[in-house]
Amino acid sequence: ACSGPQDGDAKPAAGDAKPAKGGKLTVLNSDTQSDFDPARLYTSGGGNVPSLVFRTLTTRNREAGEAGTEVVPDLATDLGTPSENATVWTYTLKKGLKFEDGSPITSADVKYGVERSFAAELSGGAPYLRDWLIGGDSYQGPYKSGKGKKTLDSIETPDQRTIVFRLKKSVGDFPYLATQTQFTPVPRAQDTGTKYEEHPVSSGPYKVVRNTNDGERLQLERNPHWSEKLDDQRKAYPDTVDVRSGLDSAVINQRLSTSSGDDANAVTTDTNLGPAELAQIGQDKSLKARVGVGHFGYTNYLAFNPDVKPFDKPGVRQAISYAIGRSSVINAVGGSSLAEPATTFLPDQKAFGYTPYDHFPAGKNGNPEKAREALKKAGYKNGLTITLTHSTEEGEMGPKVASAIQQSLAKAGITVKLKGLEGNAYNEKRWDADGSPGLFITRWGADWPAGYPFLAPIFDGRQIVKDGANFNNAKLDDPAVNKEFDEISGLTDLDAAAKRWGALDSRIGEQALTVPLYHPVYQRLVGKNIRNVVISDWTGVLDISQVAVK
Amino acid sequence: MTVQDVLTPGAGAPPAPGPAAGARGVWRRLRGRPSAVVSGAVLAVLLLAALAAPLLTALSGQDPYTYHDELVDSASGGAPQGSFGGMSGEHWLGVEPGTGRDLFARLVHGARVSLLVAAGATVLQVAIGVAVGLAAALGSRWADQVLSRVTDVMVALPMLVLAIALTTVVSDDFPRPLLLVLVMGSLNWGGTSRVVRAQALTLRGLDFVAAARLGGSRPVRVVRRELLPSLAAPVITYAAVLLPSNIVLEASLSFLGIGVRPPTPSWGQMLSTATTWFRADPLYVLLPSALLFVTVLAFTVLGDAVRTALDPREAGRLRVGTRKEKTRG
Amino acid sequence: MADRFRGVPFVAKRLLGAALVLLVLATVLYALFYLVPGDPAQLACGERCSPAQVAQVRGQLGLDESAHAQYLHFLQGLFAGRDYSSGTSVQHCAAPCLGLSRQNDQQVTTLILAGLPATASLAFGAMVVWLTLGVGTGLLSALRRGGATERVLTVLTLAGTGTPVFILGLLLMMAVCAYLQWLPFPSYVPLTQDAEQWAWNMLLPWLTLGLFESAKYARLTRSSTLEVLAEDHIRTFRAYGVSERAVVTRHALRGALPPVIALSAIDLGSMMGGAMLTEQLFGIPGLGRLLIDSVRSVDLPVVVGVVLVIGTAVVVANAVADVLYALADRRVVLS
Amino acid sequence: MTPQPNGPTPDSAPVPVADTATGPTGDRAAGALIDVRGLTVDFPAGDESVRAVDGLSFRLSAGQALGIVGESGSGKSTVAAALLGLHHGTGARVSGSVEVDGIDVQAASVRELRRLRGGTAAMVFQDPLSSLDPYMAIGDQIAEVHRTHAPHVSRREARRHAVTVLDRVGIPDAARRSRSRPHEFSGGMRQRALIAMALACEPRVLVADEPTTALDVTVQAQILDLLHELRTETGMGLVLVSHDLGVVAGNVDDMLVMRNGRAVEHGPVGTVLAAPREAYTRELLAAVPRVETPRTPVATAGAVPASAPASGGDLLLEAVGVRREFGRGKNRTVAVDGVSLSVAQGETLGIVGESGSGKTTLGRMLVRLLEPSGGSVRHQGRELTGIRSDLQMVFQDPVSSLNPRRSVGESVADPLRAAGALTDAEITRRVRELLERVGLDPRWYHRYPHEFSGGQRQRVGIARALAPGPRLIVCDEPVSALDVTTRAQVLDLLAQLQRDLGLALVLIAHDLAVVRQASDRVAVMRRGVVVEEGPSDRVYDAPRDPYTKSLLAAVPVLDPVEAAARRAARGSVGALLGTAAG
Ligand SMILES: Nc1ncnc2c1ncn2[C@@H]1O[C@H](COP(=O)(O)OP(=O)(O)OP(=O)(O)O)[C@@H](O)[C@H]1O
Ligand SMILES: Nc1ncnc2c1ncn2[C@@H]1O[C@H](COP(=O)(O)OP(=O)(O)OP(=O)(O)O)[C@@H](O)[C@H]1O
Ligand SMILES: [Mg+2]
Ligand SMILES: [Mg+2]
Repeated sequence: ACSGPQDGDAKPAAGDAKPAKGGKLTVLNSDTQSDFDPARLYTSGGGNVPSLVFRTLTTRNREAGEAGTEVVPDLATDLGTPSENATVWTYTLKKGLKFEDGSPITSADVKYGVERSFAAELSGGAPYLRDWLIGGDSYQGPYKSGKGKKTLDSIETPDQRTIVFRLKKSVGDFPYLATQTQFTPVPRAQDTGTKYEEHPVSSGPYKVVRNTNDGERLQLERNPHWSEKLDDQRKAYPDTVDVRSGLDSAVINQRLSTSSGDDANAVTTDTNLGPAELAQIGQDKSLKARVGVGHFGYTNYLAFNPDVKPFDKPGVRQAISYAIGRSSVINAVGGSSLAEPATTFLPDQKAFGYTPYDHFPAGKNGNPEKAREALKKAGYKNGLTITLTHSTEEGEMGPKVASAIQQSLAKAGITVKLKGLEGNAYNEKRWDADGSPGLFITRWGADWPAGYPFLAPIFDGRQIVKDGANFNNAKLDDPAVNKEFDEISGLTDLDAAAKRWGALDSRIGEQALTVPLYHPVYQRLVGKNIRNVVISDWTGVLDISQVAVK
Repeated sequence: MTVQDVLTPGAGAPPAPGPAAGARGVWRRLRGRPSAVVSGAVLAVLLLAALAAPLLTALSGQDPYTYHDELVDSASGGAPQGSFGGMSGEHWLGVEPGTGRDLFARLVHGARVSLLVAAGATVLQVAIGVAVGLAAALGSRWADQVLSRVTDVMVALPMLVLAIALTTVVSDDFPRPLLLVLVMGSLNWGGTSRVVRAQALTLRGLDFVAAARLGGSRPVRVVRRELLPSLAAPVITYAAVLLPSNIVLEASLSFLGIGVRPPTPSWGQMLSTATTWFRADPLYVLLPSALLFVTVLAFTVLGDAVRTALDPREAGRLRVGTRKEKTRG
Repeated sequence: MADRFRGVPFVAKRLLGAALVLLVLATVLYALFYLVPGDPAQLACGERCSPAQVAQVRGQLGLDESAHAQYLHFLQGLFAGRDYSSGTSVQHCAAPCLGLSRQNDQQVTTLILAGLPATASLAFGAMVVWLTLGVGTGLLSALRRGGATERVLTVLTLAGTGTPVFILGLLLMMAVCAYLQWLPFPSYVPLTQDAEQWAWNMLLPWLTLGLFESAKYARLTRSSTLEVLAEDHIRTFRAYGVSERAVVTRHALRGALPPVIALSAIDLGSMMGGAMLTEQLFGIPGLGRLLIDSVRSVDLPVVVGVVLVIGTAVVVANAVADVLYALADRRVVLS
Repeated sequence: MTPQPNGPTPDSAPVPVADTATGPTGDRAAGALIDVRGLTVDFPAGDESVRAVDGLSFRLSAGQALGIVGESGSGKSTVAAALLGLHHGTGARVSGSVEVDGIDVQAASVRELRRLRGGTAAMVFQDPLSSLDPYMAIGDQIAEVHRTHAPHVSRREARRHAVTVLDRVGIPDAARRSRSRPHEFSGGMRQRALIAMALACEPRVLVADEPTTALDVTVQAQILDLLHELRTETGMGLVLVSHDLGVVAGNVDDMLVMRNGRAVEHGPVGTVLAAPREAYTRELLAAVPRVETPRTPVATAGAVPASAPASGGDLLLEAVGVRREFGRGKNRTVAVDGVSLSVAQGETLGIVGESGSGKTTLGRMLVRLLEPSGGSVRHQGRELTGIRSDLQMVFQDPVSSLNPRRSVGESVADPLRAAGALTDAEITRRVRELLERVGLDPRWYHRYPHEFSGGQRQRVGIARALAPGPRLIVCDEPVSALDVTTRAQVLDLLAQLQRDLGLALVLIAHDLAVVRQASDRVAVMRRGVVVEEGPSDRVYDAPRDPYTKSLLAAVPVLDPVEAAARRAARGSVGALLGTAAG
């Protein structure tokens, strides 16, 4: 994070003693790892537990804070060589890479791993491969059931260590994409289709010894064929890792704070501290020392559907932007330690190209006067009545946030009626290009820390999805903006690209198509024996490839 | 007097004084029990508070919906500022963490929904359960088979599953509390029905039921006059247990987002969101818990008193005040 | 009154009847969940799936067929088995095949079999707790009616019921594991793996669920015990100097048990569907959690499968209860 | 196991005899087993209270027997209960002193009371049918009571002992039947089981409240002989509450006549019976029916002469070869085994017979409360398929036939309400009339069954059967719990109804005199079949079947000397009785 008053990033919890190898690390999680197939996983930067088993062409830099948003080579020797205007990306594998059974990792294995992610049997994952690889939109995977060709010609493996990807358009972000688990090598001979996840073949420092109950419990052990010398990212201190999931988040935090028995050597990769726990920890210094703070590119915002009246009027959207009282919204989701007010759509991190702006200053508690003014200009002198749609499930899109918004808008003379929808219904509604509500609460997270995956699905007119999940709720289809998207995404100079993403964000923001509310902050508690706590701004989660228990 | 007089009505004897003392006797016996009076009074107060919620909150000058950002400590998870969960002259019972909404107002308004929904659902459950249980126990073998199997299935149906399905399928305009009553009531009668059937099976073999049938009573009458009075004890006891579990069920439904629609408060909802706060802000959890507990206790004690009052064999025991003598006779 | 007592054939007949009703139930669930919002294919594929991909998944899941064709296939699987593609090979799902989970391509039967031991562990253990605790306190308070003991017992058991199970469990865990540290935080260990560890780790879940349920049993036991105590035959035993304790435990209890048995069967049976909140709180990988997850993701095959399993469990439990009941009270006819 | 009705129980330990040498009139020795002084018992009822016993005093020594007689509701059972302190904790107010075997019952601690009950004094309750645990095998119940007072006895031994005592009271096939539950026993068998339970404890005092009401006369004689024997052999004291003066005459030394809670007359039995001082006693004696007296024919208005066999047109109810079995396999009992009977309009058919011979079962089939497993029942020529309100029944067990949760008035009113023809006021009036007619105070409309004496409950049952205006009533022991005067009143009432309305009766009773007095025809049942049937005078005066003969021979007589002589004679033919009971 480059802004905000937080006290730096997490430091090793247990003093300055050097982390050492050995011991058993326990991971207490709430979500079960029910998908453990690299083709199905949809993780940012290769995931956390998965990245102990799956190595990818590139990976995220395993450092705390802002440094952690960088992409670095993993299986490949470098971040890839772009050619032909960044439509062709060539990678070379490091020498001597081996699977857990000692057989060599070849470029064909990487290609096969990508190919199988196209199979319908192994649905899931991010859409980029399909969108960018030549022939990706029609390819149906290497299996018998898929129609058409069984191989994808746009991936070439001229030799055992070289792999070439041919894209439809220029993509500067390809190194980021190559961090995803679809780029994990999978030996074709050992592919068991949907059963592969029960025992995926490891290329990382640990291998799966036992996968109980569809990812309920994963027991990992050192992979003897993994070489520290060929992997400068993963530290792999503990000898074994025991991932137990399906736990209640309150219980996880309680166990970590009690830290008795094995729990002293425990961490969590998916549970953060809730408001009540924070309130409690606030009084306890020794506990506070065990809390790490993390950021992940995420924005919670109000979305408009300008097809619905009166949100077609920019004045109305502006009025709402002026009227919003962010501090009560933030309190409703747990207060200032769990959320930071957002006035920009892009997360406040340099990697995304964050450029601060506040086109409709509302202060902490909203600016009713300005809002009334804007309303009057739009023709609503006597206020107006609108409907806000939200999820009935407690949480970031839940009723408490909705009520907070309702009350701050009321001050500006806008009467808000609340309409709650049950979880699935709500998702279906908000992703429905034609039928999405006029005003609703939603959020967006990054697939990797760059502007493209954050902005394109929301504002690129060509990403309006008619009969599927649509995220461009405002249905913005501005040729100038579209052109800008194409231009920036072709840049291989990521720093230069970031600057332009920030500018684009600010430009789009003027149209008040969204009302950014806040960026969440994550507070992670670890067991008392845990050392070398690293929380990067890429994932916001403690990186278990770095922790040590000794 | 001739036999003719005996068998033809209206002749001879003077008109009868007073109607059957049944209901009145029960009432009198109830009034004589301090536990019944106290629990009845507690319930009456709760009910009144629920009904007069708007009045009470007007008195306190608060409403259950307004956020008070200034009253919570944003930096530490939104905990209420000040001691005892932010209790003050304005906020009698403190405020809700995160939002600063007035807890007193939310509690009394919540009582409306909770008591109403739970009581409505209980009544429905008991009514359906008794009807089905009796029909199964007394009807033909076929009817028993079908009804018992249907009961099995009703019992087997995980409430939450159907509740989720129903509440999402039913139109949004349908009043939520009513929907909850209907869903909870119509899905959760299996227990009552089983208990009633089991009891009725034993009862129906007794001579007094045979006598009533011989006397020309139709099944409905036999049920009303002979069986229901004997079933009342287990049913009332069961209902007194069902009621609190319905309040808790409403909590679970609210927790899953299919209960009453926020921001309308209910005890269940308050409880389920409060759980994690029990160390940071104990009052937030304690208040709805305590109210729930008092309600449960009052219902149980009252249920027990009614059960005892319904039993004429207990009557002598109560009135004569042989308190000091051990009941072990 | 006819005395038609038949144990085993009775249960068998009962099961047959129930199978029919369950089938009806499956159909109703199918229909109902059809109306529930949420596109299973979209949910299975993930929010970022393109329409083409969703369509592909829809085909894979057989969702592109008409509703009744899907239902027919489901029935076919149930009675004759089905084949599914696993990508590299074809996997056969033998009858009774409940289909494949839409979320993770596992056979529903496999998922259920995986969850069953945990749920059964929880349910039976909790039943032992609520029966001992509930029936015990019920009897005790019937014995000591009107006394201080009874009042204390009443308040204690009510505190158990009046507290939602998620609060009760959390409080127990806080007290026992965090504050007193008598036990480590429970984490499920299968019985087959280590019986001792299994028991230790199930202790708190059992207690939580047992406590929560026991008040109901205490009240019911107490009331029906008092009921029986007022009957004439009790007078006989009192008049023969049989101690009050023996009168209650040997004579009153027998008459009082039928409703308790009836209720136990129900609770046990429906708990086979998992005490969702308890399973959730203690991280027990049982059917309850499976069910709630699949309801949320509109994973119809799993929902229907689990419900069918619970239904069967309830029917069996109730049939057994009826047999027990008829054994206790011979005046009752099994039919 | 062969029944040994008169032999000593092999298992029974000798009971210590405290006071053997007391004369039949009972000298006022200090060591009296029972000493009651000024006993007064009040029951709360509504807002007032009922004085059930009023200043009663009496004593009883070991080996002695006291008979308590008196009209129904006079307080006999209340006294009996007071002897065991059963009023403790019930709300009844007891004053005066009661001492049993040196224990002051009023002041006794819970533990002392427990020892007293069953150990020192055992009680046989008046309502045998509902006094046993319905969920438990009879043998186990007896064994349990036995073990309560003999804790050193093993479970198995107690069980064996239970079988022995059951056998002693004449339960056939005792070993097997000891595993039955109460509902599988006939009324008489249950009563015997209760007596067996009392005997199992080998008590010093036996308080028997109407112990033989449900028994046929042969079994009754057998039981009474057994009690007599225990008395002489072990010095057991006996308090025998009975309305049957014949039973009292032959089995007690002293006699106490009660009325309205007070003792009207008290003295040696011979004296009281031979030369009653009080008018009430004389009244009682006069009302005792004699089995020798032939029936005075009922002058039925325009109906067939009572003695004529039922002719086709007037045939009301007909049973053709009805059978009924219970249980299956090993537990199969054939209760009724092919009985054919008919009842004409306005006729009374008496059914007598051995206890457990299927009388109740047959009666229930006649009104279709039970479905026959074979044969058929026809009503006016047509097959009877369901319950009809013109076929009524008075149940043998007055306790379970009344809903404990409803006032008796409401129970009686029920058929009227069901018919729906009358207004509430009319119904209430009618019910009061009916109550009055059966000899109950109409003000008791709102009382509950538990507030009534045994005989009073039985009368409520009769009133209820009368309410719907039936054509036929099956009366299962309708007067067994009634004192002679009330009994005469009720029988008169039935006869009157029969005369006025052409009501037909099926009268099931053990009291042969009653049956003779009331019936036109009699059927004698034994082991599920009718062994003899015919006009009552013919059957009584010239019995053909040996069983009928043995029944008639066993009828108790009013003369204590004659009774003793008959007992002696019976003793010598004890073996015969053994088989008769089997
Ligand atoms: N629990 C009670 N409550 C009120 N009144 C009662 C109660 N028990 C008995 N009585 C009344 O006390 C009187 C005496 O009753 P008790 O049972 O002693 O009579 P009984 O002489 O045994 O008569 P029976 O020969 O009919 O059995 C009756 O009038 C009866 O109604
Ligand atoms: N429900 C039942 N189950 C099993 N056996 C039964 C049942 N009812 C009656 N019996 C048996 O049938 C036989 C006849 O019983 P029933 O009651 O008809 O005799 P009863 O002639 O009325 O005798 P009592 O004069 O003693 O009342 C008895 O052996 C009895 O044990
Ligand atoms: Mg009596
Ligand atoms: Mg009988």
